[in-house]
Amino acid sequence: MHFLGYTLISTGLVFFLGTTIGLLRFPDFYTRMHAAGKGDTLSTVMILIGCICLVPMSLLLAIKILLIINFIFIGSPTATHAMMDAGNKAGATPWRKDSK
Amino acid sequence: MNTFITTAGVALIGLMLLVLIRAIKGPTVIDRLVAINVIGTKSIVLLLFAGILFGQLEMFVDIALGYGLLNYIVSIAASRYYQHRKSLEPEHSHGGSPVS
Amino acid sequence: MSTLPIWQFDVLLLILVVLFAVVALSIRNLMGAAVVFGAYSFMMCLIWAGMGAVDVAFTEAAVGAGVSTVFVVSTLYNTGATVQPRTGGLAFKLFIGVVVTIAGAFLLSALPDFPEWGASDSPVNAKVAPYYILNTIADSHVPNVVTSVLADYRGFDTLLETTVVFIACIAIYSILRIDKAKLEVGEPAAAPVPRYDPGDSLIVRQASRFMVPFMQLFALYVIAHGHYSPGGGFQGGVILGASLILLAISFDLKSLLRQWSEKTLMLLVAAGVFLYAAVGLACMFMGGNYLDYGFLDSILPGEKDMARSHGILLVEIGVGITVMFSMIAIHINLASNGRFDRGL
Amino acid sequence: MKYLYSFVVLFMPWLVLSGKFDSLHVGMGVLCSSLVAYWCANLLFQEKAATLGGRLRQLAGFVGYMGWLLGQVILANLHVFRVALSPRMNELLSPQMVEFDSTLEKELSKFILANSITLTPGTVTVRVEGSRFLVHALTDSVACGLPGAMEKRIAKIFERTR
Repeated sequence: MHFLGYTLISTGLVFFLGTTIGLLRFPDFYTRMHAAGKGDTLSTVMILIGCICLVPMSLLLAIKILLIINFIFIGSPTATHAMMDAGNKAGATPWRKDSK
Repeated sequence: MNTFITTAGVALIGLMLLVLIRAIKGPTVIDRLVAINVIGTKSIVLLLFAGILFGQLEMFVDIALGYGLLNYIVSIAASRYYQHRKSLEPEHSHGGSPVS
Repeated sequence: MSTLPIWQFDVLLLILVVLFAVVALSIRNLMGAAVVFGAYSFMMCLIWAGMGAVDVAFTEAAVGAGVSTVFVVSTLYNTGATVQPRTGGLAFKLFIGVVVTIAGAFLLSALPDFPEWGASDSPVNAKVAPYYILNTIADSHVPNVVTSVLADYRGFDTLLETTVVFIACIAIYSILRIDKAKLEVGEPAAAPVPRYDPGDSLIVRQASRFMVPFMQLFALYVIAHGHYSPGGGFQGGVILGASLILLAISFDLKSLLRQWSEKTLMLLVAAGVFLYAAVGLACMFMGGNYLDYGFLDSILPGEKDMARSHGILLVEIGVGITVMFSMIAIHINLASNGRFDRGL
Repeated sequence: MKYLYSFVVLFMPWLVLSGKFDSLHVGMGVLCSSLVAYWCANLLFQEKAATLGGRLRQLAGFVGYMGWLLGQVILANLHVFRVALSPRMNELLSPQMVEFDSTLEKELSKFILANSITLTPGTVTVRVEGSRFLVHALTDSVACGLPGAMEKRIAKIFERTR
């Protein structure tokens, strides 16, 4: 159980590293959104599940953390979509392969 | 375990610093918004870490739950701003010529 | 400092906070500044949490993530996010710099007079705090000392703080609210707001559908369990307000106003403060001092200590009602530019 | 009926949140849950025709779907990771907008499809207008695969009312 917790938190951190690099390296707003939307959700969820595995806690507390995960699963893609839509409507310029 | 959590937390804050680069660089407001959204989600994780280190998880879980519920309101409000007013001009961040 | 379990966090977060503040000040687009300032408030919340001040952290979380940035955004929605270039020359900038430096130096010169952070022999920690910590369980059965200090021992402060929220709401209302009839005669009609398109926010609407009920449930939980866990009337009220603001953002302002008419809103804002003050008056009628809930033991269940606990709950509910409806009224005023028809 | 359903749905999380089972706190729970149920019943339960059995079957199907989705999310992250770390990133990327019509009718199933698209590899939903989905795809290969098997899965679980 402990081992699982350590693994999950470390994996979550690695995924968050991937998100960060994606956020910094990707060329335009739309592609950055891909990195942020996916990596953010998964890394947070993984670290939270890792906390459940790692720390001895009561069942109710574990369910509360599962509730947080649930809300992140609903909220994060929605926020991603809202920002994507806003950027698109406001006219963020997409990156094209031949533009460089 | 506490050492591991502390290390993980420090790594998380370090990665948040990297994300901050995106918030500083922009170039548009929506890019900053993406970065801030990621940082907000990671605050939930850091709150839980602080709770584990203090040994009082049940108190910090409530704050994290509140964050999980409220975190995406800002993104949605800001996106709604750009969905209604279609103006997204890249602005210069560091005291350069202000956008008229 | 190094005895704290998480001083590493604190140091790094302090760096982040300063960075966020500098970035927020240097961005020339107000929307960008508002957004980065939201992140500043996230970091402040983490710093409070790192100091172990969970109630303050909770307030910062609820206000920072829930309403403050939304207020700024809805204000900018009606004013525009671009800044005019400053016209003042070098002399003006120098003048500002000198004034700020002198003021900062004065503030810093007062720093050595403070007791060291967490010092056990400082006046606060020597007399007042131990009394609260030792007596709160016996007095009022409230394990969370912060709640009993705020709502019981220092109930006057909290009453006046609630009144401040009430006054803020009234002030914003009286400045921004525009009468429809007057508008037709005097001012030119408002710039045409883009028509609300119901198709464009299906995802947001569906998500809010699931989130809002749980937000409200959580907020009521925060108010009801202020005795045991961090939180209380203020935080719960802000979250309740934020949930309705989310409804207004994701559906539209009209649907919120259909549910809560303008009149009801303002009556409820006043009702919360009234409830708080009335509990205090009731204590006086029962023979005690103002806000001395112990004397309510003949109308509330339980002995004197339990009556204090229930009295705290009552005033927390009052605070919650005022804060919740103030937040909504302020948001509607800011978002619709005082017209109460449509907005962000 | 929807008030009763919402009450039950809200009272269970209250018990989890509260963690105290004495009469005062459970009583406050009943009060608060009914208050929120009164406010929000129209939000939580929008379908009139659905039966209890149908709802429970939907829930069971949804749990299974979540398991499948979690796998997709991990794949999505590996995909982003590979693209972001690749030194030849610009060659891998060919961002494009894809539009397609969905056969789904209910708003709920459209919402789940849109969020699933956001969480699966290489695609993010930009807009849903009526039954038209506007999706931003990261590479050519994922752009061709839309809407994929997801739509059928969702249709199987959510489109039937009873």
